[in-house]
Amino acid sequence: MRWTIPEYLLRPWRTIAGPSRYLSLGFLTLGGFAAGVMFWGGFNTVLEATNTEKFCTGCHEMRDNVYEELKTTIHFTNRSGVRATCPDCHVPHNWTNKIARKMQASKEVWGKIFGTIDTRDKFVAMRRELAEHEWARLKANNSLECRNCHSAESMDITKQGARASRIHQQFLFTGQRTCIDCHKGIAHRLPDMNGVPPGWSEAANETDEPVRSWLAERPTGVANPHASP
Amino acid sequence: MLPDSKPAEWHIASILVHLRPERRDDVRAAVAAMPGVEIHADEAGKMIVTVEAPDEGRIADRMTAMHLLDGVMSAVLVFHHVEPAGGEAEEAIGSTGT
Amino acid sequence: MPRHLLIALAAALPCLVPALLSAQNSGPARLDSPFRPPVNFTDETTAPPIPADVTDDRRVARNYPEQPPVIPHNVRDYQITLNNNQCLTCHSRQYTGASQAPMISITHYVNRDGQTLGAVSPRRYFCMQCHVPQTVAQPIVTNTFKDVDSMISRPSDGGDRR
Amino acid sequence: MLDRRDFIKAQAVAAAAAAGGVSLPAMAQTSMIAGEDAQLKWSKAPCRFCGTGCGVMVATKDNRVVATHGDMQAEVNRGLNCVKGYFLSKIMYGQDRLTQPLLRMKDGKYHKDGEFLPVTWDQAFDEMARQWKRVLKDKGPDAVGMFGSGQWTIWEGYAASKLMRAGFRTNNLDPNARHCMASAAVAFIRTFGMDEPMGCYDDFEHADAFVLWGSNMAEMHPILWTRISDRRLAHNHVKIAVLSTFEHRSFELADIPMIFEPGTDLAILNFIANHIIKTGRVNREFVEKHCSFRLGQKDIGYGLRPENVLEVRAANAKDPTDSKPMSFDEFATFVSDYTVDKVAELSKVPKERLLALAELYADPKTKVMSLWTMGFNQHVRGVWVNHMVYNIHLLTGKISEPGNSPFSLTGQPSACGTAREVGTFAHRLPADMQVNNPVHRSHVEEGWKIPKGLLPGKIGYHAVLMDRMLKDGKLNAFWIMVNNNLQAAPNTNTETYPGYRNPDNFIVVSDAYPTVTASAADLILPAAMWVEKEGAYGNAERRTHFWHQLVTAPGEARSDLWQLMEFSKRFTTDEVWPKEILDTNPEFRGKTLFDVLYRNGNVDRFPLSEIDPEYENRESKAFGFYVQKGLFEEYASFGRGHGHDLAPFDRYHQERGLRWPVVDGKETRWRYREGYDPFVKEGEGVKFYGNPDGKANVFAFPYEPPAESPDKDFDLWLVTGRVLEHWHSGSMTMRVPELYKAMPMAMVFMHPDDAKDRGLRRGSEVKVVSRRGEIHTRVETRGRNRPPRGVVFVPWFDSARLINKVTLDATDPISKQTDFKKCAVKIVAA
Repeated sequence: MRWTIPEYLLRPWRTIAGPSRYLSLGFLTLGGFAAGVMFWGGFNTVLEATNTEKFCTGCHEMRDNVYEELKTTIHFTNRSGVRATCPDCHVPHNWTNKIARKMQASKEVWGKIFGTIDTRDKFVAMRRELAEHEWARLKANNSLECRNCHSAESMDITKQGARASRIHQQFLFTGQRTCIDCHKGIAHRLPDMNGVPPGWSEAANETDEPVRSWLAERPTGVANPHASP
Repeated sequence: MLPDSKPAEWHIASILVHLRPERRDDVRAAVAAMPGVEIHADEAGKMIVTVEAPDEGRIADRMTAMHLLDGVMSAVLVFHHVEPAGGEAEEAIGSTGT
Repeated sequence: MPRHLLIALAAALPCLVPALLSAQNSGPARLDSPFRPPVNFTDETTAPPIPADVTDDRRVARNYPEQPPVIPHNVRDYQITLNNNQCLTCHSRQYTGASQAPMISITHYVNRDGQTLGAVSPRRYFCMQCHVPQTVAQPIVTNTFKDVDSMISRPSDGGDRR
Repeated sequence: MLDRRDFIKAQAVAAAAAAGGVSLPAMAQTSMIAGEDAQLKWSKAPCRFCGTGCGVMVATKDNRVVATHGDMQAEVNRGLNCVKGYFLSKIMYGQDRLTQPLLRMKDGKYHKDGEFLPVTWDQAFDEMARQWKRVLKDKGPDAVGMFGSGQWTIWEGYAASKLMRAGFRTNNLDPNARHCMASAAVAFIRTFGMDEPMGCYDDFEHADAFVLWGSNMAEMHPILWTRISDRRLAHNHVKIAVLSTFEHRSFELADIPMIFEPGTDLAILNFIANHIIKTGRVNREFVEKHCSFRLGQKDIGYGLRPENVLEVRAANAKDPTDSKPMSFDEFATFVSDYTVDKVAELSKVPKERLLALAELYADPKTKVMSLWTMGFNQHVRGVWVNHMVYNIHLLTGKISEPGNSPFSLTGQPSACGTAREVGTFAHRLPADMQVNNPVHRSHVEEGWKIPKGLLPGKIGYHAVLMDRMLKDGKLNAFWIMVNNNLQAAPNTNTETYPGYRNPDNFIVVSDAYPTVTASAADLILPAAMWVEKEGAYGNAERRTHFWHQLVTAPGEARSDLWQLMEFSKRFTTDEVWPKEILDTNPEFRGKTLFDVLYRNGNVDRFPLSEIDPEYENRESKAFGFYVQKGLFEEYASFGRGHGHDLAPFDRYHQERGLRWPVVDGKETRWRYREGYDPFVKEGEGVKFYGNPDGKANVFAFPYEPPAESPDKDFDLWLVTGRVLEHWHSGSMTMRVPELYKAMPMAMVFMHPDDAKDRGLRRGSEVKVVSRRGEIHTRVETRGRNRPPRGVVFVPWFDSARLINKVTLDATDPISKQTDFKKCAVKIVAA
């Protein structure tokens, strides 16, 4: 079938696409620039506005689930009062990644509109999938959002616990592992961790083969529609 | 697993073996022949043995072996204690909590 | 002081309550719960700060082999739930190689029926029912418990409380 | 000096021998090189703490306890203990054990405002008897009283009951179990005609679903929680529902977690009944054959002082127990108001979770165990809410069979064994008999070999009423044993403490340690504890278990049993019994209470030679006969043949406890069902034989609000309770360094947003203030308990932060048990 474009769409398009007949080049250049600035400013304002914790927790799915869980953790309450907000960890600071993440986030907005996680039970049932997205993202970018604050170079290992210090030297500084490998669940409750080995284990490297879990027979509660096969 | 990064350890466990009294002599002989195993008491179908070994795996192996002996109904682990092999340790490693 | 009281005091001297002894030495005698400041029952006093957690990772000697060891590190935000057991990610047999954490005893692999399982018995799943972290708070009342080691290395005196 | 490894090996062998009940041959012992020096004596005992009733093995050497561990042969715990149980070895060794009677004195004489000075037992009892006689003479038996405990051994509670009721002729005897499970006990009797659960702990291995009604078993009944987690984690189909007014550790295992608005459990239970009926899942046959329906009295008040406006306003505060028969259809109409929408709105529990919960009960294929403790019992409608959970089990016939089990847990080691079975309540006699029933009294008089008509029929003061009567000067001689009531009772600054220091009153406290209650007393008697005496406890599953005296108590400390019996020698019948009774029974004249109560031919029946020669027994040596055996056998005679059958005394020293009724040597696991219970005859199927018609009662009750709710001045709910590491008021566990260091102080657990709104944060010093009192403490926003907004939790173990100054003395009007879970407070910066 051949595409036909209706006339009411074509007419304005022709006006925009055709060369200017009445306006000066200077006006067009400057005006275009100003319009661009305004557009970009508006775009960025919206972008920044959506990049705050206030926006994230504006809908109850975030406020009552993940944000509520964050409140008691070290990333919210700690000695120095420096705390992480939602976008610090979940929105890439680099522009292209940020836009890509926003596109992905619109899926969560979609989720809200269509009620995928509009109750606690539905959210809990989706938790493994949602967590896996974040783990995969952080694994792929080498835990970039962690490292925006926690730089390996700036770590004073003498101030760390003996075990943490050893594991950081063995795994982190050598690049064998990245932050998220070991620090899953640091700011929220964990989903069913069946088949997810701790970062320091050998099995963490063998991605295809789920490790034997601590129990021969593993429970699958309502909280776990995603137990590995 | 990292190869042999653990310090050498000394494990001791005591096991309560329930056995058929009529098979007592065979069971006794088989258990006594296991390395690191010592029989301490034996009455009315119950035998108390200790197992000493450098790791918990070998203790589990001995228990399994005892389980599989003809005439043994059960071999139950009662006590397990670990400490570094280097003599007087200030503190043991494993937990028991029978 | 009446004579019978002196006799009673003399007889009781070795085991007199410390609160009372100190009272004998300094002014009016009260017998307060040692955990309370010496104020009237109806009064309340300021609360001390929440003590910090012990995080030195140094093993604490046990009182007897059957005592569960206390936890010498921080367990803040540790999740032990239907979904996950954070303690076992270091202390279970398969991970101690890398974590270098003390392995849980194989008694923990025995189920209620005495059968040894291939993994931790589910009845032992909630670690902190037996193993508890410690704060730096200093005990207010001394405990005079003696462990067996200290009792067998000296001649038996038939107990010290009779 | 022994080689360390040989020593450890010796311990390993001894542990296995103890677990297997194997006696080690002398040769085996010497072959271990260990030698005599390392020999420990291992003996069995029940744990000293909660109502679970775990078995422990206790090692002694040189008259000291040197180690403890879980008893592998104990059916309850099979080798496990919780952290408190593992530290039992240390509870007797706090340096400040009381070792001398201490009397408040001035100028060498007793004085209410004197200083505590050590006295001899003779001096102590002389003064105490003088005070008792003064009060009895001036005011009569109503003015003396005793407050005991579910931590008394069976024979101590029994000896106390005899002394108070038959000796001093008063029923002013109540246990602290009143604060603990009076609501459960009353509801058992009203529903089934007999106290205590029909099921047992074996239900844990049979159920498909567990519903925790307000109970935090992960912390309060850890060993039973191991049995639930075992079942849940090893069986995928098993579901756990946890209901509470705040999130706690038991939620870690919850499939269906539910936080509800305080007090709305009543509505949730009626909704479940409605759901069962509406979806046609009533077990019609069971209901027709085995249930009667009754409409209960509503608007019954809140057990406050009668002049309180809430009592004046309540229509039926004077007659809260009344009920009338109704039909099943009327019951169905009654609960039909409780729809899922209405109850979700009231309780704030999401609809889908309410429905999931209701389905656990409604689905005939799901075997369900309901579990509760203080959340239900410490409730101004505690009896109602207990009834309501029986309702849903009875409507579905899910009762008295493996896995289908409404199960009331207990908090004290012998809440069942002593407080309930022996009958140390103000209204009870042994074996579920009641003081206001003349037939029951006469039966007891015969058993005790005392004159007819001696026992008083008037119900005595219950716990909270005792405190009010002490304050009002109507109760003047008061003896408190094995409990710390000044820390445990509600509204202590206003209603409890004033009674202790009332100049008209003489207060005696028997305890092992200087508690706040002891500090407020006039005479302190040093008590022997746990394995310093021969004892018996009864746990929550009807299991009676015994232990021997394993070590001697320090200094002059003596058991409560010795104290009660020795004190009874100070009174003659002529001093305390009415003239008319002695005129008609002259053979009792001139005898001491000791003679008529304990040398009555029953209690003194067994000679010292029957005591196991392996073990010491101080009380028996002191009195010249096997006291514990005599008391137990006399007591057991009341229940035998009536469904409360206990085994012969000596057997309990051999067993790891037995669940009554013990008939033909066999214990009973499930009562009221043919095939399990010897009292149900062939062909009867199920029979609730405690009631004359053999039927259980289903009661209809509405939702009614709590006595006090948050308002603009006091804007938060206060819930109090326990923590894992400390047991009750902490007098034992706070003296164990490891437990102290694990949880050294009581904090106020609150939601981080509630803290933020008040300008507070974790660690802020605050005052928890109610209309009655206040305490200082620190804010905890990220601890193990996570209250929702609007709710705070404060544990009561800490004697430096006495939260019961803040709580309200509202009780269930039927059971008289205090509601420690619901009152209004505000939190302000200190």
